[in-house]
Amino acid sequence: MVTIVFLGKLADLAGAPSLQLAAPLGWAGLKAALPSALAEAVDDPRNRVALNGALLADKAGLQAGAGDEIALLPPVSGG
Amino acid sequence: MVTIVFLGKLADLAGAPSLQLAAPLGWAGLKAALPSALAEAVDDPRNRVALNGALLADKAGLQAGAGDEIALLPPVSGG
Amino acid sequence: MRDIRLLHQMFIPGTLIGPFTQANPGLGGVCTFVGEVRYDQGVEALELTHYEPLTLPGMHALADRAFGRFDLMGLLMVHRVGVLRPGEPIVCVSAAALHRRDAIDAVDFCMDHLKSAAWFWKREKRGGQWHWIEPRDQDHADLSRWHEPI
Amino acid sequence: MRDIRLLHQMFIPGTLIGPFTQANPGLGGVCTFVGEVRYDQGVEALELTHYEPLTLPGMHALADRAFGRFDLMGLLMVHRVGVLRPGEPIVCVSAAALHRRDAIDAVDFCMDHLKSAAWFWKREKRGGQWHWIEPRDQDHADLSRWHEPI
Repeated sequence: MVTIVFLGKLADLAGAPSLQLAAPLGWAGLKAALPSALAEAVDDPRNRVALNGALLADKAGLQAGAGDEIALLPPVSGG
Repeated sequence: MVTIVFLGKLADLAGAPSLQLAAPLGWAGLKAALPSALAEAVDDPRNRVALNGALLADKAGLQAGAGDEIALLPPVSGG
Repeated sequence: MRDIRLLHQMFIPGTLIGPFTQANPGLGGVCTFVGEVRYDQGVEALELTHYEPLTLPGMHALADRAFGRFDLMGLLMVHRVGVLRPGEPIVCVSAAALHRRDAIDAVDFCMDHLKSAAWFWKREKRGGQWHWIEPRDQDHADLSRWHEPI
Repeated sequence: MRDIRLLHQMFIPGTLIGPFTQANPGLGGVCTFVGEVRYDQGVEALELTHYEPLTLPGMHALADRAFGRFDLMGLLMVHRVGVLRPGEPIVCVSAAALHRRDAIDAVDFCMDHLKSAAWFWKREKRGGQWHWIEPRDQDHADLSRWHEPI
């Protein structure tokens, strides 16, 4: 399984802080597995993606295997 | 009498932190009453003069009466 | 002396600053900034969420950059996470250096970056409801002072 | 809350900062700079002379300008006079404000002016001999950051 972690307001949209999806998982597969409002939100270029704690320069290149953790990160809040 | 206060290295040159001179006292009279090395030093434009705690814009205009305090102030030390 | 921490409980800045100053003997100056949760109209609480694999490493990377950019003897950078009440300290950055300019500028640099580029998500509770805090344009302006991209 | 003082005895900054912070409820941030006498090669002691009718009024005038220039809730400005040993605190400036930029900039502003435009004469003892410390060009450069004459 792959763990998907939602941060900030994406956790509200997801209705949960995290969920598990079957491995392997790419960007298209991830979006397909999410409710459409959430899939649309994570596509917003301001929302970043990290795989096992490393930020991805290109979300579309996501390739997660069993035991990996994907984090979906909205922009950080203002000071 | 007029009190003359020497600050910083002017106190070293004067050999004392202060001295008393007869009132009234103007700039020429003050310099004439000081040892020549000290008179020359206080003439340096970097050295300021205060009368009763108020800086003088023009030293030459100094006019001190009985009970007044003249302070001779070298530039402040660096931070 | 380098002390970078996320704290999950209320802290008293003075209990950190004293030991930090003592741990940097020979310093010329120490500059400290402490931020507190403001009593903004109607705000009952502030919650900070972090993401473990990014937030603390990000603070360490920021500390590395501060040490690279300024001539520092020590740097303390402590940030709260969890639920905070108005008046509670939320962040404390302290820099010790031989010269005051390095200490002051390092604190300014770390605060600008912590506020706008560190991985914290904040929401505040007003009237019993939680509201997410959005990014601010001012934060981008703050970062641009350091001639760096976000 | 405004607290401007010349101190003739050793002080512990933490004993000033805690009460100062408490005295400004609702602050967003407090920035503090503490300067200490450095352990410079061979320096045994530092003596600061002040001139009563100018020095403290000058610090108050500087505080007035800081309050005029920055949006401050409180300002603490404490400076030692007399003989100090290496490692002793010599100056402590703390500014409380709603926003961090005002607090940090006010401390920076006050330090630059205290260091170069306040009425203190300093001499240091090396090898048993006292030596006066001259003005520094760097101090003029520091002041010019604020677009003001010395």
